[in-house]
Order: sequence, then C-alpha cells, then structure tokens
Amino acid sequence: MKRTTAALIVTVLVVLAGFAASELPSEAERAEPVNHAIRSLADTGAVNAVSAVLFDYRAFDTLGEATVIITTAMIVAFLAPQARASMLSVRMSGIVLYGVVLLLPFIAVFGLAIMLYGHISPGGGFTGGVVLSTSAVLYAVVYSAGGQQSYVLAPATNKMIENVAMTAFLAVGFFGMAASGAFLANAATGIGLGTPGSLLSAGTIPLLNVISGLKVGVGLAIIIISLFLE
Amino acid sequence: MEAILATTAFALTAIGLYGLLTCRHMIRLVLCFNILEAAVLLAIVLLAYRPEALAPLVRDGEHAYVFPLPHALAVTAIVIGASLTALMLAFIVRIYKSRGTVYIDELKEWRR
Amino acid sequence: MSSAQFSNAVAATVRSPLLDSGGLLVAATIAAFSLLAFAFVAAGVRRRFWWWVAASVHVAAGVLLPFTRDLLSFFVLWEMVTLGAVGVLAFEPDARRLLRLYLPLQLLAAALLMSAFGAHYGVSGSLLLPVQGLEAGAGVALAALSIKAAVIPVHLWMTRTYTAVRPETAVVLSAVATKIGVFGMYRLISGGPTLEIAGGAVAVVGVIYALRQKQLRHFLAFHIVSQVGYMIAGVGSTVAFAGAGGLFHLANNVVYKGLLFMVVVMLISRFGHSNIYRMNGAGRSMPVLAVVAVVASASISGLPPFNGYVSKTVIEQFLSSPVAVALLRIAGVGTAISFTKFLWYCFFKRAEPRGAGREDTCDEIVGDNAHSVPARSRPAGGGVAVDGRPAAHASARRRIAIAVILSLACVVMGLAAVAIFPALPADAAVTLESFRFGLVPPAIGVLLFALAYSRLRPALERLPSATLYTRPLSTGATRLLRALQEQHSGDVRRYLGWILMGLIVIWAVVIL
Amino acid sequence: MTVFAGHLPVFLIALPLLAVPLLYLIDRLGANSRNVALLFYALMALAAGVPWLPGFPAEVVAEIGGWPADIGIELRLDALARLFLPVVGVIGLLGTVAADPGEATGPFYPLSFLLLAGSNGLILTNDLFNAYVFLEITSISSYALVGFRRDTRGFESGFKYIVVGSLASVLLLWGIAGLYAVSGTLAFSRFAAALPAVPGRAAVAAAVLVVVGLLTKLGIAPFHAWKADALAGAPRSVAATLAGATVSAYFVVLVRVLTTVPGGIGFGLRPATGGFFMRLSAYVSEFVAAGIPGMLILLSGASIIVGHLTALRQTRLSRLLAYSSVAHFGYIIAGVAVGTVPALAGAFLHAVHHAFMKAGLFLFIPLAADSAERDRITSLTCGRTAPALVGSAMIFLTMGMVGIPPAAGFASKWILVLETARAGAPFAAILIALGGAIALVYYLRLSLAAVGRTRSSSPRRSPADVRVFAAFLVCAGYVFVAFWATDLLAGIAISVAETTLGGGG
Repeated sequence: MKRTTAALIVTVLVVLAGFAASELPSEAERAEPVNHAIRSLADTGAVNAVSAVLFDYRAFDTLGEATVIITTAMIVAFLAPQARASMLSVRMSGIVLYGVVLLLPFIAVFGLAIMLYGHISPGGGFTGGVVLSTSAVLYAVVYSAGGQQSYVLAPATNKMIENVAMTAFLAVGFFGMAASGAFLANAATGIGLGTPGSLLSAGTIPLLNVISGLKVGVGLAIIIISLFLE
Repeated sequence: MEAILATTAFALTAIGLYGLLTCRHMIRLVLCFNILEAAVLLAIVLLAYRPEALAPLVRDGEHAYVFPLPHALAVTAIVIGASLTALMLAFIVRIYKSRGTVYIDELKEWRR
Repeated sequence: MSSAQFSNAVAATVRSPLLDSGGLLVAATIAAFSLLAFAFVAAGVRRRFWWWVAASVHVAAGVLLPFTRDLLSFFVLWEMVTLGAVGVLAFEPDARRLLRLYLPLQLLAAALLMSAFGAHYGVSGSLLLPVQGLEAGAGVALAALSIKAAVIPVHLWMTRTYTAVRPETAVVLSAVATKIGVFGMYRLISGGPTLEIAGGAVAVVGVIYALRQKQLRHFLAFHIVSQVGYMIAGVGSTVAFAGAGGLFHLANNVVYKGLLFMVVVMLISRFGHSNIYRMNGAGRSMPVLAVVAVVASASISGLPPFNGYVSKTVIEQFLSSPVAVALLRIAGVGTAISFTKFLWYCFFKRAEPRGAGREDTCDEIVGDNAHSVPARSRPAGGGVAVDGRPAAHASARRRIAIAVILSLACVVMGLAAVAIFPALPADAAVTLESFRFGLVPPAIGVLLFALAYSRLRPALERLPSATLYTRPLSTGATRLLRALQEQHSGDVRRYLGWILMGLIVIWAVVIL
Repeated sequence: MTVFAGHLPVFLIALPLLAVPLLYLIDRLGANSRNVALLFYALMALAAGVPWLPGFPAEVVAEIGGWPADIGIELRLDALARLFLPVVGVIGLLGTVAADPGEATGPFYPLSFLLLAGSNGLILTNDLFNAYVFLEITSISSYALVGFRRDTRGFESGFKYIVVGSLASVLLLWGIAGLYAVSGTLAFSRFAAALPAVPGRAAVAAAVLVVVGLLTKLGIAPFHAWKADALAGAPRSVAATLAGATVSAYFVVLVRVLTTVPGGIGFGLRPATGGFFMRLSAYVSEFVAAGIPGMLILLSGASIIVGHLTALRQTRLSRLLAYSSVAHFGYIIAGVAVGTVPALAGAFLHAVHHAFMKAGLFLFIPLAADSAERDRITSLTCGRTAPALVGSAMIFLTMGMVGIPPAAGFASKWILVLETARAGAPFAAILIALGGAIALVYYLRLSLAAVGRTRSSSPRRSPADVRVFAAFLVCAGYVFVAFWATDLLAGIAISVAETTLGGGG
C-alpha cells in the first residue's frame, strides 16, 4: 500500500475518532460505574483491589487468560519443535555462568513473594509469574550451549506443572460451586476471609494467585524458550 | 494530564496503524501490533483515573480510590497481547524457516 | 412470516387446488401433450432412467403449477420446473455449455420473482395468489416472467438450448418452460395497453429473426419467441376475453409447436442435418409427414379450421390497443412467410439432382450450430432410407402416428374451441365466414414469400445478432471479476487497509 | 434438575477446559487419547442439547463467583444460546471426528476442546470483556489449527489470519474501552440502562468499533478478505469447524451486541412518495439516518455482491466456499440489521442451516480430493466411499447453498427475502434473491466437475474416510430433514428472535 494512502487513511481515522471522543458523556449524564475498590475489602478480604477484581469478581476472565497462555504455550511448543539453534554455539564466560546461578534464587524468591503477597500489595500472580519465568529463561539462555540444552525444569515438567495448575484452577472453581453454588465463589463458600493484610487472608485469592502465577510463569518459560531455541 | 495521555493513545494508534499498512517486514508488523496494544492499554488505564484518588490498595473506606476494574482488564489484555505476540513470532520463525523470507508481500502461495 | 405458513401453504394447495378453467386448460394441455411427447421420445433411442425422472419432474411441476393457491407453492413449483429441466439438460451430450447459459438466467428469473413476492408480501402481508395482480414488485415480477417466457433480449437461454440438445429433448422441453412464464403473467400481472404493445413487438421481432434462420430448430425456437409475443399481448390485456384468447393460444401453441418440433426431429433424422435450404423433396419420400407439417404450419399461421386461427382472432379482436393489433397482424404475415418457406424448401421444392450438394450432411453444420445434431441422436430416427432395419421402421411409424394424433388435436381444438375452453367468447368458433377473413394474412404471406423472399433474405441476414449485447456484457463482467480477484490476491496489508477504510466509511456515516 | 440446570452454563465451558489436562494425562499414561477425546467431545455436544429437554428453565443465569452482572461476570443460557449451543457442539464434533489421524497429532484435540470452550463461552457470556477473552481463546486456537499442517501454506494462512484477527481484536478492545468509558458497565444486559436514550457520538463510535471487530471475525465485506486465505490453508476438518461452528459463536456475540448497544438494530423505513429520484434520495437519507443498521444493510449488500462474484473465478474449492460464506453472512446480517422478529428469525435459521451446509461442503473436500493439497475443482471426484451417495449428497448441499427448494437453505432464504422486503430493505431482498443465481453458476461448476468424473486411480479406503463420510452425511441429512421441518424450526427461531429482541429492551 502506498505511503500516502496509508497516511490518509490513518489521518482520517484518527480525526474521526477524536471527533467521536470529544463528545464523551459528562459525569452527570451517565450512571456512576461501580467502583470495586469501595467494597472489595469487605467482599473479599483482599487489600489489593485489583487482585480482588482479577481473582474474585472477574476470576472467570482470569481463567480465560490463563487458558490463553496455556494455549499459546501448547501451540508454540508444537510449532517450534526443539531444534538446534546455531547461535547457542557461543559459550558464555564464567562471570555470566556463576552470576546467573547466584542470581537465580533471588529472582525465584522475588517472584514467589510477588505471587504470595498479591492480595496485600501491588503485584499478583501474573507479575510474579513473569518474574519466575525470567529465571527459567535466563538459565536456559546461559546454560544452553553447543547444541546442548539445559533447563531449570525439563520441558515435560513444565507441561506437567501447567496442566496441574489448570486443573487446580478449575478445581478451585468447582469447589466454589460445590460449597456455595457459584463457580469460583470465594467468601460465599464459607472459608474465612481472615484478617485483611495478613498473608493467609482473602479466601481463595492467594491460592488462585499462586496457581495463575505458576501457569503464567511456566507458560511464558515454555513460550520464550521454544522461540529462543528455534 | 488526561488530555495529554488520551492524545498519546490516539497518536500511538495512528503510528501503529500506519506501520501496519506500510511495513513489509513481518517482525515490524508484530511491533506495530504491540504499539497498538500499548495504546489501548493506555486508554483503558486512563479510564480508571480519577483526580485526587489513591491507588486501589484499600486500607479503609475514607479515601477515594481509582477504579480497579480497568486495571484488571489491562492485566488481562496484556497477557492476551503477549500471547498473540508469541504466536505471531512463532509463525514468523516457521515461515522464515520454510520460505526463507521475512517480507509479508512475498507470501503469495495462494495466488497460484 | 408466521411459523405455520411454510408447509401449510403447500398443504393448502394440495387440499384445495385452485380450479379455474384457464388453469385447467393449461394443465390438461401440458399433461396430455407431454404424455405424447414421452411416447415420441420413447420410440427413439433409449434414455437413462434419471433422464425420465428429471423430465417427469419438469412436466409434473408444470402441470401442478396452475393449481397453486399461494405464492410459495407457485415459487416452489416454478423452481421444480427449472430443476427438472436442469436434470434433463444434464444428460445431454454437451450439458456444461448449455447449463452455463440456461441456469443463470433461470435462477435470475427465480430470484427476481422471489424478490417481487417479497415486495408484494411486504405491502399486502399475504402470500395468497393475488386476485388483481401483485400489489408491489409487479415490474420485477414481469422481468422474471419475461425471462422465463424467453422474451426477446433475454431469449438466449431458450434459443440456444433448444437448438443444442438432442432434437427429441426439445420436444419435451418446449411444452413447459416458456408457457409457465406466460401463465405466470396471467396469474400475477394486471396488464395494460403497454404490455399488449410489448407483446406485439416481441411477436414481430421474433418472427423477423425466425425468418433469417437457416437451421430448422433455430427457426422453430425463434417462432416460440414470436408466439410468446402473441400470448403476452393476450394475457397482458385487461380485457378478459383477450386474456382467455392468450391462454387458449398458449394451449394451442403447446400442441402445434410440439408437433412442429416432432416434424423437425423426423426431418433431421431423415437428412442427418438441419439446414432448411438443403432439405428438398421430403414431401415425396414422406407424404404423411408432409401432411402433418402442413397442418402444423397452417395452425401456427392462423389458417381457419385449425386452432391457431381461433386464438389469434380472439386476441386480435379484443385487444384494447390498436397498435398491438397492427403489430400482431404484421407478425401474422411474417409467420405465414416463414412457414411457407419451411414447407416449400423442406417438402415441396424438387430435390436437386445428386452431386449438387444434397448428400453432404454433417459438414453443413457450422458456426454456432455445430452442436445442432449431436452424433448420438442421428441413428435414432424414422425412416432413414439406407437403414433398412425393421425396428427403425417401427419406431418411425409410431412417431408418425403420434404426430397424426396431434395434428387431429389441432383440428379439434379449432373446431370445438368454445366447448374446450368456455372462457372464450361464444362466437369464437370456426365458421364458414371465418375462412374469408382468416385466409387473408396467410395468403399475403404466401404471396410475399413467392415474390420478395429472395430479395429479403440478404437484408435479413445482415440484422444484428445477440452478440451485440452479449459481448460487451461479458467483457465488462470479466474485467470486474479480474479486478475483484486482484483485491483478494493474498496481500494482507491491503486487507487491513480495506478494514480501516470500511471503518472510516461507517464512522463517517454514523457519527457525522 | 434446577440445580444442575443452574450449573450447566459453567459446565459447558469448564469441562472442555478440563479436557486439556485430562488428555495430557492420558497421553502421559501412554494411551491413545483420540477415542477418549472424541467420546468426551460427543458428551459435550450432548450436553449442549440438554437445554432442549422438557422442564429445563427458559433462562438460566449462572453468576460466576456469586457476583451479579454489574460487579462480576454472569453466564446467561437464554434462548439464543440454547439455539446455537448445539450447532456449535455438533459441528465441532463432526469436524473433530472427521480429522485426518495423520494430521490430528500433538495438541490437536486439546486445541479442539479449547475452540469449543471458547465458542461456548462466547455464546453464554453476558459480559463484553469476558466475551473478548473467549474470543481470543477461540481465535488463538483457530489460528493454531489453521496452521496445523505445519507446511508452507498452513503457516502462511495462519499468519495472515493472525494479522487480520489481531487488528480485529485491537479494534474490539478499543470499542470495549469506549463502551466502558461511556456507560461504566461491561454487561450486555446493562448497556441499555446505563446509557442515555439518545446515545452520544462516542457511544455510537465505540459500538461501531465493537461491531466492526466482530464483523471482521465473521467475514463481512469489506472486512472479509482474509477468510479465503485462512480457510484454504487449514486442514479440511478444521475448516469445517471454523466455517460452521466458530463463526456461529461470533455471530451470537454480534447479535448480543447489536441488540443491546446504542443504535443497534431495528430498521424501519417509511414508504417514500414522489417521483423515482425523490424516492431514491429519501431512501438514501433514511439509510444514512438509520445509523448502524443502515450501514449493516449496506455491508450485507456489499458482502453478497463481492462474495458471490469473487467466488465465481476461484479454482480451489476451499476458497470458493470461503467466499460463498462471505455472501451468506451477508444474507444473515441483512436479516439481523432490519431487526424485526421474523427477519431475525430468518437470519438465525439461515445461520444454522448455513453452518451445516458449509461444514458439509468442507467435509466434501477430504472425500473428493486426492491429497490434502489438491482441492482444485477440476481435480475433484466423487469420493472413495460410496461415490453415488457422496455425489448426490454433495449436489443436495450445493442446492441448499444456492437455495433451491427441497434443501433447507431455501426455506431460510425465502423467509429472509420476504422479511427484508417487508421491513423496508427491498434492495437487500433483491440481492439475497439474486445471490443464488450467481451462486448457482459456480456451484454448478463444482457439481459437474465432481459428478462428471470417475476416479482413474485405484480406490483407497481408510477408516478416516468412513468417518469423514459419516460426518458429511450427517450434514447432508440435516439439510434434508431441516427443510421438511421448516415449520418447527421457524417456530423455534421466531420464539428465539422474540426473546432476543425483547430481552435487549
């Protein structure tokens, strides 16, 4: 497509969009949207209202997005079968090798902490999962050399964790269904919400945090390592 | 502040769309999608914003908090966007392996 | 559409068919003729089982169509007619070429008819057969019916098909399809003088094009067009008697046009080609056939004791537009010229001596008539002199017998017209007096043929043919399709551009 | 019953998701997971039919986590979902059953289940953003399944599909953000209440974005061009599922959006008076004034024309079928856009019929083509298993696509033509009716090419053939039975349309 045509299209589009957006209804005109933050502490016991939305009010979305991750991991692993990557023939220097080993536990602990404290502080399963996955990726990048791949966890284990996490997420959902009649129910199931702010509070939210964190971490690790090895 | 951010979101969208229409290189297409994604996320997060409100770490009911829902939507959208990016990259790599090209307009298998 | 409407509509038609004399006449004629036509076909080559099934569906739907009470059944039966014809054509040696033209036009007709019904339903809220013609969409319906009736600019599906199938097949096909179109006009359109004049014009143009044909079946096909013009003038009139005349003409046409096709089948199988000018002397070798041909020609030209005379005079008598009457008279003269030519060249002109080109057969057939006589059908027919097998003789005798029955029908329908079709005016019978008027146009026709035909022929052959409009149409279509294809050639960025442009258009309209 | 009914919407989504680890487990144990997968899929298809059982509540609302729609997400098994769940289930099952065992390796069956879960979620959810998430699940699994053959064509198709699909997702996300910005809610059922009676520019623009995103997924001109490229490279069974089941799910979301967002559907034209040009200009201005429905009718007209005309020149059956889908969704969208109860019913009916007909014709390809690569129309034959039956069934399916009486496609097309004409969109009616005339030309080419040839090479029979054959026959059988059951189906569709329009306010 010609550049001028493209520019024209985009310009017209943005002008129209801006024109449309200039007429957003005023605060008075529309109903005030629900602010989950006002009620989340009482409803879920989670200090972090975003976590409350993610893992309680809209936990179904989260199930969906975790599914997206597992789907993508499955596909990428399938599309990119472990091939020998030529760029890996470079061997890293000792500083890198040892540095990574030293760094790994800290990264892992940091990730776990973000996951576990997701309902209390900023962060949560997704962020923690991403941090976790960096450790796996780092290790794989640094230690795979000369056509020899090394992982923190073998690909099969990764897959296993992913599937277990998926099952666990659904299990939590069915537990809610069995206990209160609503899929993924939290407080309604009767498990205590605990003291807001403590680690073991907010019912199933920490559990789901960890599950989805594992899923995201492992899923991202599979994706990135597969792509990297390609 | 809001106006600036909203304009930025629109501008990013414009850049992304222009790139989509003009880039030949497939990786650049992916990058354009990431720009578009970022623009939408910016807009979504902007929806949560309320002047003078605190971040939604709720300690008591005395403060005004920003809306947590758009933040949650943004997290979900980020993950989905990342998945799409990964998928596209995987496809690009495979296409490069089998066709030896990274240019989108050289994919004309079906013209025959 | 209420939920109960769909199959109930069909059921209602089955339970209480619409029985009026016009419908009965058409249905009975089609049914009776088709039985004879089937017998005629059966006397020749064996057809495959599915050919018979398709032909039966075609005819049966045509027979049932006059009895429908509502538009849905009408449409379904209309489609069945098409479908049956498609089945028949699919068993023809060069089906693909035929169907490529036949089907789109037929389906175009069906589509137009469907949308016309939709418009009518939108206004009236009812799917019952309208008493006073369609309330809305009459123009669209008329276009559809005209296609089915093979009116002149859209006649190609008929003329090209009937001349390219095996000759016997044309006998069967000629009875239903175009007639359904005319009958639909009778049922669905409240006409007027414009339609009368249009009918007259079609009759004239059809006959002019028939005059210039060299091949027998082309000649007959264009006469169908011309006769359809008569019928349209009749049923398109608001005068009830003219409408009755039009319907009666329809029934007559089924009989004598079928008869003519049979004659042509026998001529073709006798001579192995279908060039009128080279079929000399058939009258000597096939006297019975000659008599039959004379009856059929007299009937189509409107000579008194035969049925064509009655319907033509009734139509001409009751039309409200004098222009239409004049046009029909001209067409009548043209028909007479045309059939004098047919009889003269095929039956009465002396056979030229051997060696003057009479024996050449297949190489005669050139150009767009290359498929006129499919090789398979040639050994089928009647008394081929060289072929002395008794079976062939028997089949020829059977065929002649069927033709004779039909020519008797021509006479009976002429003499007992009012008894057969009570809707006709009471004085529409053949009387002695009618010979005085009725003989005039045919006589003029014979005279003109004798005096002027040889001078007329070169002028006729210079007339523009259908390629005048088919060629630009097809090149335009090809260009359009190629451009569309170019837009779908796999360039993703172009696809994205289309998406964004579509978004722009919608936004622009909706927001601004 | 009621307890179970209340959980059914969740089960319909969660159980296919559960199938993914289940199949993994079976694979790990070393057993053949295919039969289990098929059995499980069949169970899911059966479960989709459960809402039709007598005594099942008319509408089931499952609140996820116990939160009502304005704070959480709820699944709503209403009449619309009840109609389309079995369609998605059955066609998905047919496509999965017909999968070539050579191709259905690796994550094929898990992906099929994800496709099913996504489609079911799309149909059931009452939340726009949740619909987006399910749309992505569905899309991502279908991108992967399109490229599943892992050959050059598959990758190319898959990548093009992803690019266009991602743009659609971005537009959709913008639209969702916009709708949330103007209304503060994400639940379909609350848009009407949350928005002022006369929606502002921003609301309509956002609604247009959502609609355009969904139309792109559906493949309506001018957003359709990816469709042939995507379906042509896909394995045939996948193409059948995508063209039949997944598209139906997208369609349901589109209907939900259109019946709830501002300026959605409902298109009535006042009869104009005066001369031809007066009437024409009045007509055009009414079209423009009608907003989204007017534009939808315009788009449907464009789809019918472009789809059919482009299909005319195709040499590959899968591309031909894809373009014909474009045209048929043009018919359907025209019915939706006019928005009267019977027209909507006609659209639903046609969507269901079209799903079966298209799936059947896609399943014809593996029966008729020599190899997976060769679906050129001129090289098709009538199948290895029972050629006569396959030939007649194929002709019957094409009759349905064209809309000729004894096939189901006719009935729905008839209703659509009549009702669009009655609701004031006669151009749409004429185009729908004319579409068949063009369609017949290329379908005839297909029929003649396939029937008119006898296979020269020696027949090869395999169990896969028999399964494809069975699935194909089910589709053809449906098309036949559905014509005779038109009254019943039309009645159902009408009640669905009534609830859909009534429920949306």
